[in-house]
Amino acid sequence: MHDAVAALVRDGDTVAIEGFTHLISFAAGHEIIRQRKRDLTLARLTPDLIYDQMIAAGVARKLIFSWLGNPGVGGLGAIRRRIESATSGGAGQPPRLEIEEYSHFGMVGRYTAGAANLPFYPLRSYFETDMPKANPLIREIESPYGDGKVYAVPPLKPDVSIVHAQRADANGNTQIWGLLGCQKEAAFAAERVIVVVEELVDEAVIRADPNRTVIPGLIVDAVVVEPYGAHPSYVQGAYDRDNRFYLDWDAITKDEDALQSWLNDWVYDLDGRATYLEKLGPERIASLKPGSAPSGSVDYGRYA
Amino acid sequence: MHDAVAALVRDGDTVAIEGFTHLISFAAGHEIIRQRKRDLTLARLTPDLIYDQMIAAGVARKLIFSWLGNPGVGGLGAIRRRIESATSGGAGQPPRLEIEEYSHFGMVGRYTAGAANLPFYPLRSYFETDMPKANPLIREIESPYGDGKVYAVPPLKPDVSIVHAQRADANGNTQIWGLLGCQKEAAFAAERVIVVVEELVDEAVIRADPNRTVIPGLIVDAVVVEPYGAHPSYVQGAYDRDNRFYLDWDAITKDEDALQSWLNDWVYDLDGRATYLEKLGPERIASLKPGSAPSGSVDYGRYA
Amino acid sequence: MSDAAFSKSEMMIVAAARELAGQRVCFVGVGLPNIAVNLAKLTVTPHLELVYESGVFGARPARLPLSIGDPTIVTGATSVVSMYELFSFYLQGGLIDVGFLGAAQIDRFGNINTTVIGDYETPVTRLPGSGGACEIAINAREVFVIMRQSKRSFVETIDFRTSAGNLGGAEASERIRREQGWLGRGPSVVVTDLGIWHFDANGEMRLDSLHPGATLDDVRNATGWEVSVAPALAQTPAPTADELRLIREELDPGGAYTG
Amino acid sequence: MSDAAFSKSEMMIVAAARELAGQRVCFVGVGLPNIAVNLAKLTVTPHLELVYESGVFGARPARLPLSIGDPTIVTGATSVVSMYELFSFYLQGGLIDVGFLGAAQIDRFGNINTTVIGDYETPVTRLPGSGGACEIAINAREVFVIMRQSKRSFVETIDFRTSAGNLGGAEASERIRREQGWLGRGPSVVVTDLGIWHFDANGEMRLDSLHPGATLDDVRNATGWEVSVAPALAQTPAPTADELRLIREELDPGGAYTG
Repeated sequence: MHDAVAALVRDGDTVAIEGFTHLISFAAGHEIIRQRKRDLTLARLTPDLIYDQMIAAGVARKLIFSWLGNPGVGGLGAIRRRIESATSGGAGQPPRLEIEEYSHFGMVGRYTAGAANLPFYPLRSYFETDMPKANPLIREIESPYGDGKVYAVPPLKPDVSIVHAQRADANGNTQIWGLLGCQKEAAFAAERVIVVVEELVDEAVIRADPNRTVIPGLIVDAVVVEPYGAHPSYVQGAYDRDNRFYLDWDAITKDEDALQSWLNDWVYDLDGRATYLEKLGPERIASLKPGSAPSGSVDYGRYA
Repeated sequence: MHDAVAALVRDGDTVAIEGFTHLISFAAGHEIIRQRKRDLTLARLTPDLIYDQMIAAGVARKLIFSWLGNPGVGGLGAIRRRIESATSGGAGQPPRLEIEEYSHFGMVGRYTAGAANLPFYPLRSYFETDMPKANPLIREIESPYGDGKVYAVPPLKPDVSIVHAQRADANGNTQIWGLLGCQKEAAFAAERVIVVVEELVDEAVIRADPNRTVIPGLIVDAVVVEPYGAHPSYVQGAYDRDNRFYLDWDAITKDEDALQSWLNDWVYDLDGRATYLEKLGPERIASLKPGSAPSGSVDYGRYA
Repeated sequence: MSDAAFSKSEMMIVAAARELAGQRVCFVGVGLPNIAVNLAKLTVTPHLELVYESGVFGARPARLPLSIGDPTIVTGATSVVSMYELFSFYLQGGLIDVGFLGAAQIDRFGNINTTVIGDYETPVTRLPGSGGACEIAINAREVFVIMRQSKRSFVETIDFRTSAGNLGGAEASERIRREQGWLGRGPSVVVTDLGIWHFDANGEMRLDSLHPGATLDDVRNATGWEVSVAPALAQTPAPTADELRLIREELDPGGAYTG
Repeated sequence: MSDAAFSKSEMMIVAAARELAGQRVCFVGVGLPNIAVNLAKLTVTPHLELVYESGVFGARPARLPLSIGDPTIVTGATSVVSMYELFSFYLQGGLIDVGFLGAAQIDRFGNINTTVIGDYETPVTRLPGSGGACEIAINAREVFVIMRQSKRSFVETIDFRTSAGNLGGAEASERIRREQGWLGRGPSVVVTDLGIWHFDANGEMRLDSLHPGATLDDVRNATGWEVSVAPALAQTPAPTADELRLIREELDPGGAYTG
């Protein structure tokens, strides 16, 4: 992970760590913090705890998003403090975080346009709302068939997209099951792609079920094997969301000092995921293991 | 099949039997011929043998397509005779078939716009070609970001889409593996959907692998169980394409009389797929069986 | 708490669940809507199909989902798809009968703010934002709102319009929705901790039912505009023992949302 | 046929395969291109990745595919996706280095007709149409054409422009492609049964190599415009015994395309 982030994430980059509640690469986010990257533009539908941590650590200049919160729990204090008038932009206060805001579908449309090399993506959102006023990049577009207007969002092409997955082969051919979010679109839209996996598998495992492949090695620049690299988020079939951590975060994020000391204890003072997991402890990890629910196998047939 | 076609396919409908070389519902096409439906608009990327047969049988008024041929073999005689000047539109000749022509991506974009309730779909095709002249529904559209124009195609919303698949449950939740073509888009775009399957399975089989579901029962109006219903095309894992038939068709389609007598022998004189398979014979069918190539199973995990 | 007694949140959830009777496909939000929808499925509308914006159709959660992305809604679901497909084909494609929204601020016309309190550029309070709400409000056939009401949440003028309701009133709303081809008819019910509101011919919220224990004064003190009350104001039937048992034993045993 | 001798089709396929040396990702069409690409993978460019418009990336066919949708290209492939995804993210997204096209008519600038002979509305001959060709010509980084040449196929003016080549010439082509943001640079080679053509500074086809057995007169008699010949006209090296063996024993044992 150290080498992949060092080689592929550069100061000033637009970085997308995607994954909708599922498969969020906290391991990559923490490594970016440790390497003290700066002036990043962070893109993500739901900034979640990982961007709250990264922004608290000062890696970001700007945030592109559609829903800001700790899902099912509460708020993201570090990000809110960088946006709200009482705590940012004033004398002796940190500068206000630059934000660019869409709806979920708007963000998905942006990645889709980026991946498909389209100059815009059309969608039936934003009508009669204040969102186009808040973000002038959300624009009207007339149908060429004389049946009215819809809205358009511009392509988003991250410099780096980082995706956590269940498995990939050495060439980066990556398979995901469970929630798919918009990782595929974010990966195809990106200049560089880092895939982080629970397990490196033989090419034959991937080729046995080609419909399960979400990201082809063709667009992948680095494959990092990092078991439990998505903790405290989850990996379908491998481990559950560590909800206790999401609940604990609510108190930590409200207190800047508590947050900074958390960053010291859990990011700066550790050299990577292995030591993070040691610190977390085997019992905590074991408690997240789900029961088994096999998909069953289908037959592609041998045609020789 | 008889009841589904009788209830859901109506004279004058726009009908899409999709499936790109894979999973082509010949069984549904033959039933439409038997029921002597008329004035249909037939939509399909690759009209293939099935539309050649249906158009020879006189069910269609119009064809919407992107590639007209017998893939890997030759031409489609019945359709060509209804388009070419020497054999159509003249005195004593059948009327010229109305055609509306796109590229593959244009057709996919049309179904996608139909499925997503968009007034158009934008794409980087058609630049500097004669296709927009031949089809005025292919129109230019300016990017609202001042970076030039792309082309647009209008939504296609078939009255009926017919999809053949490996399996579905009784509610119509349908799973497909192998080539996916644009069946999902064609189904979501349609007013009515008929799913034809090799095998009806228990809901639990579908729910064991939800990422494999391509069409939800929510949009399905009828599920027809018709093993070998895609012959002479193929079903991944179940049977191979009957290439001998595709080769034989080249001679049949060149001769209107031969084609009409083929329709009598293989469609009108039969009451359905069962008798078609009897006529085809068990050896022919057995010869199409592939070896086994299992996908392997993944674990979704039990989270209780 | 004995079965006889019940919390305001429990009443709100029960009332919202009952409003779902007869609906077929529901777009589920996290938190209160999630519990209300699951209660409805166990009581008034067992065939209700749940769609989660995370990409899940036909979920069979084995436990109350902690979020709309909980792995328990994936395992055993009918279909799990990308968000592109969920928003394009299910929501914008017109398959959703009811979208369930929460709100930080709502006005009398059902327009919703979940973005900021104060000025957008320099907000007093930064809220989560739209997520999928602004497109649910446009594309779901109708919208249910569930929220606790107060003078701070039921306001004369919302600070930011995140999701469209009846805009400036029924006439304008119907014209604009028709002209622009929206699939959604707009908000149809707002269930709060005090009562049940529907929308009158002008597209304004009208109190149709008071929850047991709540008074008209309570409602007036928790509403930032002149309250319109139905001529035949009903009293919401109290939660049944069965409804309370389902909430307390199956849907929210920890009392996270209903305590 | 002895190993020493070879057919014009075999020479054409071998020449096309050799042109693929050094390429990485190729968009495969059915028929001759399919054999040429598979031969290249077995000889000059083993790491060539094959993309089929049917939705297959990283195919490992266990037999020569009968069509671009043959089940043998699916089983054992790296990835199989919808056509939406293939055309949006792989082709239009700019991942294709070489697109391989056939043609019924081609002009000196490499503009291609696969739609009709005669008038579009009342054609003398109705051809297959674009399929994916018109978007391959725009979005693939470069385009290879493989076709048999004659006065009927190599024409002064094509009856219908299905796929864009160098338009009216290199200058116009480069300007339009730049202004409209095309990813494709256009056609780079045309391999026929008589020789190998590349494009000169004006974007016109220039004969750079004659196949063994073919003469300049043969070429002129099979070209509908004044043939431009490279100053140093080469002779295409004959197929090697190994190349012929691969075609005859592995790729096209039935001689369907090369007989």
